[in-house]
Amino acid sequence: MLEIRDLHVHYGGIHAIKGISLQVPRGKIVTLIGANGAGKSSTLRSVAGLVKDRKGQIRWGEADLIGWTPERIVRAGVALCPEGRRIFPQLTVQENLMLGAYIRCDVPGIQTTLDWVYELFPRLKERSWQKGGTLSGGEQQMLALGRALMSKPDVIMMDEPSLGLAPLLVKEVFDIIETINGQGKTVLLVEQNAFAALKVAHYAYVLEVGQIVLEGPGRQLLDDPRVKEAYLGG
Amino acid sequence: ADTVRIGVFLPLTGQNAFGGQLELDGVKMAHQEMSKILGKKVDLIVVDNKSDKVEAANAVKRLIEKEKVVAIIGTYGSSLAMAGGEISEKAKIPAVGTSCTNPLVTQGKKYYFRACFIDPFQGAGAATFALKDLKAKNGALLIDVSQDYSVGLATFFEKAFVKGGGKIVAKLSYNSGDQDFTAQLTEIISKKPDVLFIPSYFAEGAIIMKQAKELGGKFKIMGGDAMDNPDIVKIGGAAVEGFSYTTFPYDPTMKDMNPVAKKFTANWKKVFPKKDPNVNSALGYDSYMLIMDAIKRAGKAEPEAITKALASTKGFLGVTGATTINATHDAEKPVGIMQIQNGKRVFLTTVEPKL
Amino acid sequence: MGKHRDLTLNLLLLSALGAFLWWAEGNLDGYKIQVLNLIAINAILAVSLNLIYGFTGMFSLGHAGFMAVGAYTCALLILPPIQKEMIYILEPLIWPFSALHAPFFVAVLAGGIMAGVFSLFIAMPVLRLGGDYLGIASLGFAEIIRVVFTNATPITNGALGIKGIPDYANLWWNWGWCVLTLYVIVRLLKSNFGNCLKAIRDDEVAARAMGIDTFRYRVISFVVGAFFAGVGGALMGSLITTIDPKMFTFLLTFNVLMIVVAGGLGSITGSVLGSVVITVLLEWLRFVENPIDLGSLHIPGIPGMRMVIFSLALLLIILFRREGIMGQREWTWSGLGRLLSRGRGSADGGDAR
Amino acid sequence: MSDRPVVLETKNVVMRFGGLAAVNGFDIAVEQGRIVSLIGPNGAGKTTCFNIVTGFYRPTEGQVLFHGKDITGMKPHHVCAAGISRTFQNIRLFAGGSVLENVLVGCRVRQKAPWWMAPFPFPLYVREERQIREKALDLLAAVGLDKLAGEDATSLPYGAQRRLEIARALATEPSFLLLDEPAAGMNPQESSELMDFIRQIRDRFRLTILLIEHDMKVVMGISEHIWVLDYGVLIAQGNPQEIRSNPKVIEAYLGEEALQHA
Amino acid sequence: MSLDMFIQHFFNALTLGSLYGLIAIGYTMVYGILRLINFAHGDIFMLGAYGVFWALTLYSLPWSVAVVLSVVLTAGLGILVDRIAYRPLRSAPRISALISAIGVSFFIENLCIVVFSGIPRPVERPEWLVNVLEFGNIRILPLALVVPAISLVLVAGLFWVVYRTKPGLAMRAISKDIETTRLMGVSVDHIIALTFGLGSALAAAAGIMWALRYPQIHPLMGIFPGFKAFIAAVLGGIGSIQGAMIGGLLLGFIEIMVVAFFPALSGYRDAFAFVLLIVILLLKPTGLMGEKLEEKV
Ligand SMILES: Nc1ncnc2c1ncn2[C@@H]1O[C@H](COP(=O)(O)OP(=O)(O)OP(=O)(O)O)[C@@H](O)[C@H]1O
Ligand SMILES: Nc1ncnc2c1ncn2[C@@H]1O[C@H](COP(=O)(O)OP(=O)(O)OP(=O)(O)O)[C@@H](O)[C@H]1O
Ligand SMILES: [Mg+2]
Ligand SMILES: [Mg+2]
Repeated sequence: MLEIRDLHVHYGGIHAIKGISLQVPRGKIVTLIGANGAGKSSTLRSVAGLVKDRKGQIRWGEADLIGWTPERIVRAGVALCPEGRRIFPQLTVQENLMLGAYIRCDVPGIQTTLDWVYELFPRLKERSWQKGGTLSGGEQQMLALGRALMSKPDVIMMDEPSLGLAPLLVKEVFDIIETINGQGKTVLLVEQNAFAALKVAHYAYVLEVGQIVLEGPGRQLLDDPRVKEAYLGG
Repeated sequence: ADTVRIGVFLPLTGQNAFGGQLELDGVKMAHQEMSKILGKKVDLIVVDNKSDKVEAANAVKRLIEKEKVVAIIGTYGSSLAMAGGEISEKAKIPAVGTSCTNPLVTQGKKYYFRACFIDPFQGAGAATFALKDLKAKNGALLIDVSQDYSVGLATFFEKAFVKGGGKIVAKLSYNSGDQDFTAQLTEIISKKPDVLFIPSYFAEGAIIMKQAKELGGKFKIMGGDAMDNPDIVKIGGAAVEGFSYTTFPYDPTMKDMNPVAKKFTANWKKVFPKKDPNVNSALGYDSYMLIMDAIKRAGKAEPEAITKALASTKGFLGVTGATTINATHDAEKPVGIMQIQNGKRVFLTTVEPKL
Repeated sequence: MGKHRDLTLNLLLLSALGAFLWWAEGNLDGYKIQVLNLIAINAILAVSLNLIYGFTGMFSLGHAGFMAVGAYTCALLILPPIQKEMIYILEPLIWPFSALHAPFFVAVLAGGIMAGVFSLFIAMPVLRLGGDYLGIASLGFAEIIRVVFTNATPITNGALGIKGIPDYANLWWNWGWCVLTLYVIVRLLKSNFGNCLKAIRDDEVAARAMGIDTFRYRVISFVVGAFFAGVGGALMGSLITTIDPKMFTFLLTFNVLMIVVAGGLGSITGSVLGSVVITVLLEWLRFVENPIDLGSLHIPGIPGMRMVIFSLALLLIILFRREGIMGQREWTWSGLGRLLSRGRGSADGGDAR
Repeated sequence: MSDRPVVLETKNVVMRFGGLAAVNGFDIAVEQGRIVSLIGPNGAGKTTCFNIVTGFYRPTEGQVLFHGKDITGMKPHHVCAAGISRTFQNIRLFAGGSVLENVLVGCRVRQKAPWWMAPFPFPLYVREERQIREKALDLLAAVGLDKLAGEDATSLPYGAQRRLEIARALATEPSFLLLDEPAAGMNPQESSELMDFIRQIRDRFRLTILLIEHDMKVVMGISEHIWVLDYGVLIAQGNPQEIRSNPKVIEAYLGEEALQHA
Repeated sequence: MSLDMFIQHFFNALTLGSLYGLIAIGYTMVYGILRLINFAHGDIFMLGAYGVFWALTLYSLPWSVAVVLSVVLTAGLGILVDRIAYRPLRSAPRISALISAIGVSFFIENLCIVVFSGIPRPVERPEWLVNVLEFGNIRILPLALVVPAISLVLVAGLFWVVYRTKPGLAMRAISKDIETTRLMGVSVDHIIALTFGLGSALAAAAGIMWALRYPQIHPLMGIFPGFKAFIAAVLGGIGSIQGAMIGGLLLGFIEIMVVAFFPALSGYRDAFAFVLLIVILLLKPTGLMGEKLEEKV
């Protein structure tokens, strides 16, 4: 289980995360929703080790990830699929994926995972020799997800995977999230598209200016009037 | 004042550092030998001009205004001397250039002198030697276009060489900092000159000669005073064999050394057991001694008096021979010709150039 | 509004500077005056480079070239004809340069204009490039200028350079030009035009979408910067009284760049402060090359030590104040007022905009 | 359609990058005072069309007419001066400037005083500088950012940055405004506020607005006319109802499910 | 021009060009991943040459040992420079790192002047490298063939590292996006250190070969070759390894051929190099092999 206890994040003088605690049980999809600037990305980035000034506890099994470098955290099985896709435009699709498997040394194992990713995203297989930068937005998003999966993580954190995608693709992405989860991966999902996120999530947290204001099972929050008003547009 | 303050500005860092450092050795040795004048202690204040004009001007300003020196020694490099000279001229403080041989340095200056001869003189000396002793008819030039020294000396050599009946068959250029001269040399070789004159600094000169040899150049090579360096054989190796160059008449290998030079050589061995004496140091030494001599004759250590005394220096015996300061404030001394023979620098002769 | 107050205070500051210069002229030794002069010239150079790089975002490394143009133009204009005849010993100076003559102010102005004209020719091709490529191409042009000056003996006297340039550039001229430069550039930057230059720096595409002819604006900024670089070069030539092409290598540009960055890229105050700090530091550090006696301890003078310590100091400045002394902040009267009234705070007292 | 005059018209515009035809036969006519949308899957060529209209790309073929005048291949700053302004898919504010300064940049295109007047107290220059400051503050008030005029532009919350970008575009006094995914990254609540805002500015500044958007709620909510692009080709056009039920659009873009929430 | 002479010039140019290319690669690698013009590179090159000189003259080590020792030490030094002067500035504006690089360059140069004095020193060369081979009128040093050959081998090796190994993949990724590369589990600092190490090792190799070709070393010897090589890197398209080599060769050929074909213009030779540079940049704004950096609006 991934557990965050009383996490604080500062950017210079800004106190962006003000002591949040949340739990991501193994094998579940947990989502984090909230307005712009609420601190969703900051939370994920702290778990991934990308934020320097973080306090509190991030427990992953026995370990406390606070103070770990991003590379060590990835090796421990926690991967982040960052906001805005961030694929490597000049590397080919296959190279992007191989970079995802950077921490692994078992060549046959990598090949197996690669096949699995190609099975999940047949479109990537078709384009394995194309440069990442020339893919369309939706394909890039698939690549980013696939790349995160290549490290064979136990937990995969996704930051707004549906951002800027056409409705058809949004649906596809959420389907994939469920598929991945169905294959045993734990997912921590941050979404602007609260409706879709709450529908797939087993459990959800609502973040407002750095604090958790509401939590509960996904379907339950979907019907919560406060959520409805603030995030689902009435 | 109870001390006599003498300033020194030399390129101790930057592109000309090697020359400045050699000359500083000489100045320091002279100072050790004669650290008192007219019963007063002599203070030596050394500033670096970084081989840079602005720095040279600052350095001289500092010597004059802050350190209140009564006379200045320096510098290696004519362009640096010009930058500094302007300042000392304005402040009416006499300065003695060590090895700045460009005629412009003292041109129109009342307070700038030099312990060396000038390039027209040296160039003519080299041309005379090339025509008379080397029996050269066709000459070639390889010039560092970005060095005033090189451009000037080359021009004067060319003038004298042509006037003396020679012909320049090839004239090529390079820029300071270049280390590959193969293209120029290949071209020069194809023109089959008898002699190649390279008015370069010795660091580049040595490489030029090496490359000339590698490319199979059969001509004789000549250079100017900037080629005079104790390391020339070490650096140039076999390639510098037979190379001859004009210089100030001093070298530890000289046969008929004058007593001052003898003393200098002997003393040097004591002070710097690891290094060979050299002409740059000798010039540094002479510059210091020229000033001391002037102070002695003037009877007081004041800038005006020193200037006057310097201007009337006649037959002052220095390491580089008897020195007379002429009307244009340049030292008149014969041009020495050195040659590398069997891996040794040999003082060949002195020539009286036909201008 | 603090406008009138600021104007009064600025005038007061200006007269204080005048009084200081007057005092300095009479009481300081020539060496210190020389340092003061260099500070003024370096400030002109740094501010002009900052306009191009810090405010318009064009990584230009052509300053040495523009300075060379300015210096040679001015020198040829103020050099007495007799001097011209004397120093051109390799090849005589060609007409019309041999006949031209102008008073100092006009000559410096002409130096600036010539540099501006050169920069205009350079700008046309070079400013189409972006980022570091612009830097390299402008550096290339500066080097071409230098090589041409080295070889164009009938005009520039080649490697021999020009000497005996009349030393008109005294405290008043240098600081006068410095104040003028500051005034013009600060006014430009405070106008909406300057605001647009900063916009081009921050996001050129967005600036174009906002109706700004970014190429034209960049050219203007480049030419104005080059003009003042030419002025700085002209003053430098007259101050040193001798110039040659070797002075104007890329290392000179780096010196100016160093001042700009150490002071704070995008801060006029920083550039001025940077030229004071760097110029004084370089001169002050000379003491490390003299023998030092600390009681019984005798440290012999080591040539070269000064530059070693200087480069260390530069490294320390950059490592510990990575955005330079001022960052992008500016010093203002109201910032100063707040600083005084609060009685605390450090460099943050400066007000950004 | 109606008898309103056509503001913007594209005629068979084609844009090729290398071999790829990013836009192929783009043919639209936008009537004055309308809010219209351009939708389509990722990579369909929507942003490319914006870039063509605003002069960032010169189309390989075809024509762009603005008020009947040919503006094909005109430089972006000329297009802007002619009255077309835009925002960007990824917010592009001037990071080093304050909120006010960002808007002032937009004012520049309507200023008459040349740059060299700055050092001198020319009345024209002084007056104009004062006027644009007032105008910029007005615009900021219109988008609700006047209190934040002195802040760093990039320190604003995301939604405010989007509004600032629009204010900056309005400062150029356009008659035609292009918005590229203005609701991206906004939650449903914020995007419904955005819809009201877009209608307001249309009325207040007498604008014609063309927007690209993936948020169907926004698109269907405010558009009077919609064009659908797929692989660079227009596959449909019409009012929201028509588009919603167009099988081609559903297949290529909407998917069955998305409609439920729109 | 006779064929003989042309061939002679050709070999001269080949040697010079491959040396430029080798130095240029160091610039290009560091620039490729950090967007930093590592101005201290020329000085690293100089230290490489001094390393061999020391090993040979002070400790009389055999040539092979001296070369390996010097390359390894110089690589370490490159890493050290990165650690001290560049790593703290990773998140600072790029220009800060550039000034830091200039500071490092000044520091190394002046420290070397203080320590070794400014006087050039000769470099002894193994006989077999300098026994001139004569083919009719053409005279070629074995060195002139060895230098391009070694350069070729080194470049091929480097290519293999960058395009066929995992650290190479990481290098290429870092150049575009450091943060995301970290998310892949890459220890970015190690990879950057590796890059500096490799770049510096190549500079050392170039320094040694330079010292063999132009057998003399002094503390400022790195400035001009460094500057030229940097130009070569830009010519070829900075960031591209093959570009650096091509740029180096091109520059070498220009420098030699300008003098060969227009001897009267030899004083303008540097200007030609820059004119070529500018022309190429105007035609292809990111250099010959540079990636297009077109920004998508
Ligand atoms: N690198 C940074 N420096 C300074 N402030 C930051 C930085 N990153 C985030 N912030 C601030 O921290 C707060 C939380 O930001 P965060 O990116 O976590 O929000 P978010 O919930 O992911 O919003 P969005 O929906 O826009 O992605 C915001 O106020 C933001 O401005
Ligand atoms: N400058 C360019 N060079 C090459 N290809 C380009 C360029 N600009 C756009 N493209 C290509 O044109 C196609 C259309 O891109 P465009 O950005 O217009 O899509 P879009 O419809 O805006 O998609 P999205 O909804 O994801 O923003 C894409 O395949 C894109 O890669
Ligand atoms: Mg976020
Ligand atoms: Mg788009």
